[in-house]
Amino acid sequence: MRNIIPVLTVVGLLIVVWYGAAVALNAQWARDVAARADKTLTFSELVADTWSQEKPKLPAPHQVGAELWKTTVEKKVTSKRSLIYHTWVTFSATFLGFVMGTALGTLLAVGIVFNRTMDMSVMPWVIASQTIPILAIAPMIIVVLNAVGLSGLLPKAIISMYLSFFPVVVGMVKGLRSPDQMQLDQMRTWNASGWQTFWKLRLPSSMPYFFTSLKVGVAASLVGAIVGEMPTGAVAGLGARLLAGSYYGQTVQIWSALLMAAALAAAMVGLIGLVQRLTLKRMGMA
Amino acid sequence: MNDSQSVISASNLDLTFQTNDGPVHALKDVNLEIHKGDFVSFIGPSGCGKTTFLRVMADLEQPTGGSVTINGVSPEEARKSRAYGYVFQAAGLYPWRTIGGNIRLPLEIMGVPRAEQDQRVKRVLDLVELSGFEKKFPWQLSGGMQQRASIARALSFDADILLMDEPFGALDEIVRDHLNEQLLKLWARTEKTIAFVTHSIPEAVYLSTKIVVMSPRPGRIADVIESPLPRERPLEIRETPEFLEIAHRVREGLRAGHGGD
Amino acid sequence: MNDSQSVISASNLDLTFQTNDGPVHALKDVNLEIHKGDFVSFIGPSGCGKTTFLRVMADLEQPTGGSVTINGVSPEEARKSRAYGYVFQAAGLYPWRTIGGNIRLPLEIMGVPRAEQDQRVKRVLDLVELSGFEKKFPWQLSGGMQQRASIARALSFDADILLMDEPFGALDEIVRDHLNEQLLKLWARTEKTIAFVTHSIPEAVYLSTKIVVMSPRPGRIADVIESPLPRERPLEIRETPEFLEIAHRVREGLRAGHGGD
Amino acid sequence: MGWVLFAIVAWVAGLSLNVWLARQRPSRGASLAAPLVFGITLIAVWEGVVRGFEINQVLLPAPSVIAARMATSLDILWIDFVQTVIKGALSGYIIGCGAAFLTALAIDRFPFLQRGLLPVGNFVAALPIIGMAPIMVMWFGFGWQSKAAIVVVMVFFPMLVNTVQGLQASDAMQRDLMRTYAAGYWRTLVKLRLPAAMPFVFNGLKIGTTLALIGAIVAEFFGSPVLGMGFRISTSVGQLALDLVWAEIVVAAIAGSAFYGIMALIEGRVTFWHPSQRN
Amino acid sequence: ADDLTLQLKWVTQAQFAGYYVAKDKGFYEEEGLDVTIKPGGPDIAPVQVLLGGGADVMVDWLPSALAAREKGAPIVNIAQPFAKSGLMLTCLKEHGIESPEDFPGHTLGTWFFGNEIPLMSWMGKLGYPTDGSEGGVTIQKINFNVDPLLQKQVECATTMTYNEYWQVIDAGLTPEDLVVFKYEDEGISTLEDGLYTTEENLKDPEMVDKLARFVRASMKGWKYAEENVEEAAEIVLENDQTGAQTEKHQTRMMGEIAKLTEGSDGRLDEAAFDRSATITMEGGMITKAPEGAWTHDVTDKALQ
Ligand SMILES: Nc1ncnc2c1ncn2[C@@H]1O[C@H](COP(=O)(O)OP(=O)(O)OP(=O)(O)O)[C@@H](O)[C@H]1O
Ligand SMILES: Nc1ncnc2c1ncn2[C@@H]1O[C@H](COP(=O)(O)OP(=O)(O)OP(=O)(O)O)[C@@H](O)[C@H]1O
Ligand SMILES: Cc1ncc(C[n+]2csc(CCO)c2C)c(N)n1
Ligand SMILES: [Mg+2]
Ligand SMILES: [Mg+2]
Repeated sequence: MRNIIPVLTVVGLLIVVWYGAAVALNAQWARDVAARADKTLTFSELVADTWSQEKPKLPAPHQVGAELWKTTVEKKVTSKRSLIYHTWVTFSATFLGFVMGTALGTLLAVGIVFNRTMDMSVMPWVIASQTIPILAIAPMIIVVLNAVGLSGLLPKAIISMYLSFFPVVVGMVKGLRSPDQMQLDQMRTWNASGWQTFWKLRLPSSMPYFFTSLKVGVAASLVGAIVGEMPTGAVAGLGARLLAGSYYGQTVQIWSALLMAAALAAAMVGLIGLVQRLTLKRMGMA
Repeated sequence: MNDSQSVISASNLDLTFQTNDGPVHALKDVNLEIHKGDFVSFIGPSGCGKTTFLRVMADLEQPTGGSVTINGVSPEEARKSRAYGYVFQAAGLYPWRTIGGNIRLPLEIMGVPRAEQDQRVKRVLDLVELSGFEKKFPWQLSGGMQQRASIARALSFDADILLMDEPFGALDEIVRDHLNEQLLKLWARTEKTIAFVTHSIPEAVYLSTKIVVMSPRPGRIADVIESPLPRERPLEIRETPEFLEIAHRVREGLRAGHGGD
Repeated sequence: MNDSQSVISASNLDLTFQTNDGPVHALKDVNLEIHKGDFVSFIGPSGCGKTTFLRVMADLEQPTGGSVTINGVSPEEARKSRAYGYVFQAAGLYPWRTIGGNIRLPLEIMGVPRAEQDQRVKRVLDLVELSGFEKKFPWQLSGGMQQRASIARALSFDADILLMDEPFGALDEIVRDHLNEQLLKLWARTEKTIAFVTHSIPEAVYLSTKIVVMSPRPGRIADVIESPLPRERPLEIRETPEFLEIAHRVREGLRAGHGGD
Repeated sequence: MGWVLFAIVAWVAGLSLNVWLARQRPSRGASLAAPLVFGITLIAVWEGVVRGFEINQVLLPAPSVIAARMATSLDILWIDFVQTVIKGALSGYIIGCGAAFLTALAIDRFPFLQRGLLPVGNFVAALPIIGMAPIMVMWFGFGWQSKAAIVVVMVFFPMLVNTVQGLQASDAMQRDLMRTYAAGYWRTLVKLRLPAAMPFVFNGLKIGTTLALIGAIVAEFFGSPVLGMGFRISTSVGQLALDLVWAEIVVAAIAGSAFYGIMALIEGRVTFWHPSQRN
Repeated sequence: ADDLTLQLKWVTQAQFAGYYVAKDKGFYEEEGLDVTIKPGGPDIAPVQVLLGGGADVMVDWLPSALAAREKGAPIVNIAQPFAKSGLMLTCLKEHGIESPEDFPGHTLGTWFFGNEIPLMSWMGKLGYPTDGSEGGVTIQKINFNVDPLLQKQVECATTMTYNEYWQVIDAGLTPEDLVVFKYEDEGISTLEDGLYTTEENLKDPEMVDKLARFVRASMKGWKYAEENVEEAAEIVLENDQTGAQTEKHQTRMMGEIAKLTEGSDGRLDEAAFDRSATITMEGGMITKAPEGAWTHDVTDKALQ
């Protein structure tokens, strides 16, 4: 808990910058409104106004805070106006997608490391797959899955898997190849099967890479889930909130959904970090 | 002994490494017969190809010429039938496994039942005097202790052939003497065939039935000395004239190799 | 020699490692004076704390009790003034640098001009008989060659104190003899103070002015033997009775240590 | 039916050709041919399936149709490429990776930052781009600058995490050696920790290549001048000109793979010593 | 009951009140239908959903439907609940734009996806180039909100009479601060929210019957919504899953929507269709006059 003071310092600094930025970005609107009413604003009036606009370019921290409070604490979690409800919707897709993505990524990495055919032919296409702008094909994925009767969680999870498996493949291919020659030679002398070499040597050596990939992957998963929520017709979830906020110019709502998403990501990354520390410690590697 | 069965046989062996600045000729025209129950030491200047030769026997390196057979089959088949145990020049323990876990590793791989694993781990740890360190991680051990753990690991699964690359390099004389004795006993008891790289002339002479002196770049066999010493060898044998004479011959061979560098 | 200046002095040194299954008492109540120009060898069973002691001198490990001074200052200050060169028990070369690049590393760090770097690299490579391998990468060298490269690296920048942890463990007798001689010459010429860990009794006796015999767990100093041999030592000195007598004493000390284990 | 059969035959043929290729001695030719064969197989299967099952054009165009469209729209594809890849993705990639790298160094240097900035940095970097994009457009305008800003945010996190991890990758003895030389922080960094970190850093850089491209394209969905790959894709979807959509996707895939390939090549040069590059 | 799925063109809002009302009030049930309403979004092309089999009927705007048809999507207009267009161009008066003559030199923001077509053909009629060159205007693509207008990234922006216009007002501007050009008034209006299905569906008499019942119930819903604005808004609100809509905004929207559906019994007006098709063609979105893009079969049956 010795982290508290540094974190608070940084957060404090960030909030100060944020308030300043709010003044800078919202000033024009405040002046325009005043000009239309044939008034000129004093500096303190300007500051007060920029921190309390209804549709600011950048809402002030306390506005977002109030919105967050209103939509989390003051609403029942089952209510569709509760941000917790929407966060849960997004989280479930993220989690499912992340699990599927990690599994797929690991499987592909294993295939690539163990099978020359796969190594040579698949990797370039895995890379190419990631350059396809997901937002462009997400609707198609959803349409196609809808057509075969899949809707709700799974299409979103699939998009989120699509984004998260890549960092896992890249990291795991490297990690699974990180044992040095002598360690591999040892395995050869014992005539260990590919599976045994994988399980007893390659996998443990890849752990540092694995966890780093997971952290990146879970963040990507969240992006995927949110992307998946947008074209489904803004039904529910943080993505839908972002979208709806954007269509009705509700910047405060956008920001509170954003912060919630970031908090969700940070929590998941933090959790993985924790598991990482525990695992590596048990393995005697940390 | 020549009439006994040949276990390792190399003929016209040749090996060249390709490196960023030109080829390195590591082994040249190597011919050798090792019979069942032989204890063969390899000695020679650093970089002369001892490790490389051992690695070829173990199917870890592909010769660029000539051939090797182990028990009459190719090194690959021998490796696949787990014909040998190998002790590497560096300890190479897995940092995420305890000492016990490291020793247990080949046993797990070979599918030895759990109860027997425990028992064997205990036995070999005793043999290398590391009882009590089973639960420690490698980086909590001194260099010599790590090396001993790695020897224990190679002994744990009782292969008929042992390939040992400077196993006792990092040990003090007392432990070394002790392990030398233990190894000889093990060898006498089990009739294993052992190929052993060392830099110590007394050690080579004390242990071996056959001493192979190598000369450097490209690595060739300079001399093969058959030891007339009996198989039963108390430590005191090292003071006998026969012993000193063989040691002298090895030293001469080595010196010649260095000169020819 | 007792009147000369004290370079390394340890008093009541104590060091305990905390591990996952209980503390390991590595050094206990160690007292030692090393004077300028001394060549001190540490010998003792594997795991007795030699490396740990050297690491304390080098400020790589913090003692849990007692104190050490180097040149009258703390190990930390000594380290910061680059008072010593350290040869690790394992070669520890950086894989992304060639042999030459590895040896050049400390020179770069200490800001030696480029031309002089080249020249020094050449000289120490010659000294350890690795000329011609300057452009190779570590994994392209044999174990002994890597070890020699690491010695060359520690010699390259000419510190007044050398801390060497089994530098010659992986070398054959001839090269070892050669390097022993070279080291002695260097020492005689430059008046360096050397702390040297070895497992070879003859090596310890041949090189040292003072032999520290350690006993294991917790590591203590069992005996300190001042050598009466002259500083000028041809290789043949190893056959003289004085030499054999000291060797005998060391062996006895070691054996006692092992018994007390 | 004929086309479906064609797809099956193409699949089997491509697969066996690749298996055969993998058995050959490793060579440049084989390592180039294999992915090509794989790709051609995929395309053939795609063509066969689309034609065989008579899938409507507005759902999924056949590769031949896409190719034809590419041939006739080269000029559009080119200006979109310049706008999105060169101006948006590349500049953002350089700034983002650079900033993340420097941040990682700062975090590594000052424990205070490590404890303060890393958690907060993780938090900020986790803001999903989809949410950031409209805001960036609001702040930086419709031009490529807002795209670059989004790319910066996108590549920042993977690069940061990998670099921080990499800076801890040197082993204890290597660090001890530096201590014995009394090498200060910077020297240890330059001579030891950065080289040791490179395998991780390149992981970040490689993941960043594709993220940069996606980021730049997706960002254009949220506001752009009337050109750019994202603009073209989103408007063409609206007009159901799916052939053009896929043409842009093909360009994106080629650009992304090339970008990744270049980084992988540099990685091979820089981290030649790492076991993963050697075996 | 027979299942039927409707794909909307946009998110749940009063723009689609008729369908939600029909569902909520049990009008569909009365016709023996079980209707599922799928909200749309910015990236959903309803045509794809329809062709992919994810829906039986969709709401779309005529220009984009015609474009899709020309691209090979066999879709047909079966009913047209919206008689009038709600599209307009809203400008800030402070930029000095009062009539179309003032456009040159200014930046006009429009939604794309086909929505830019009427604007383009209007500019063409006015003789203004749209590439920002001398004497012309700059057309800027904007997203589906009014932020660029408020933040002065553009000087005019497309809005709907029933939605975005009121967002501008809510932002604190008064009608006096604004100048609006309704597409209806400028003669560039195209038909908006119509109901479409596939040719294949229309070949199936059973399906046609189902669709007829659907259209009848939907129109009943629309008429109910026109008369009970507040209740309709309430129903829409209940059906919004995001929880982001407000009552005030939806009620106002319903009031405006009622003006557009007023007077339509669901039958497509051929003259309006032809005018829309011409404008779509002039804008370059389609290349030839559409054929078979609409049918009265369903409405005829529904209105019996
Ligand atoms: N980092 C560590 N953590 C825990 N215990 C340690 C650590 N380093 C060393 N030890 C323990 O301290 C004792 C002394 O180790 P040290 O490395 O000093 O031995 P040594 O005399 O150098 O042995 P060798 O000749 O085998 O190298 C050993 O019992 C070892 O297990
Ligand atoms: N992977 C490799 N690539 C290139 N050259 C190599 C490789 N491995 C070994 N060599 C070279 O082959 C020669 C023989 O090496 P080897 O390791 O067999 O020597 P050694 O006899 O075991 O020496 P030491 O006693 O020092 O361990 C050396 O000159 C070395 O540089
Ligand atoms: C092809 C196409 N796609 C989406 C829309 C978006 N849209 C449909 S109705 C409406 C009004 C919302 O208040 C909006 C913005 C469109 N117009 N054209
Ligand atoms: Mg060797
Ligand atoms: Mg040691």
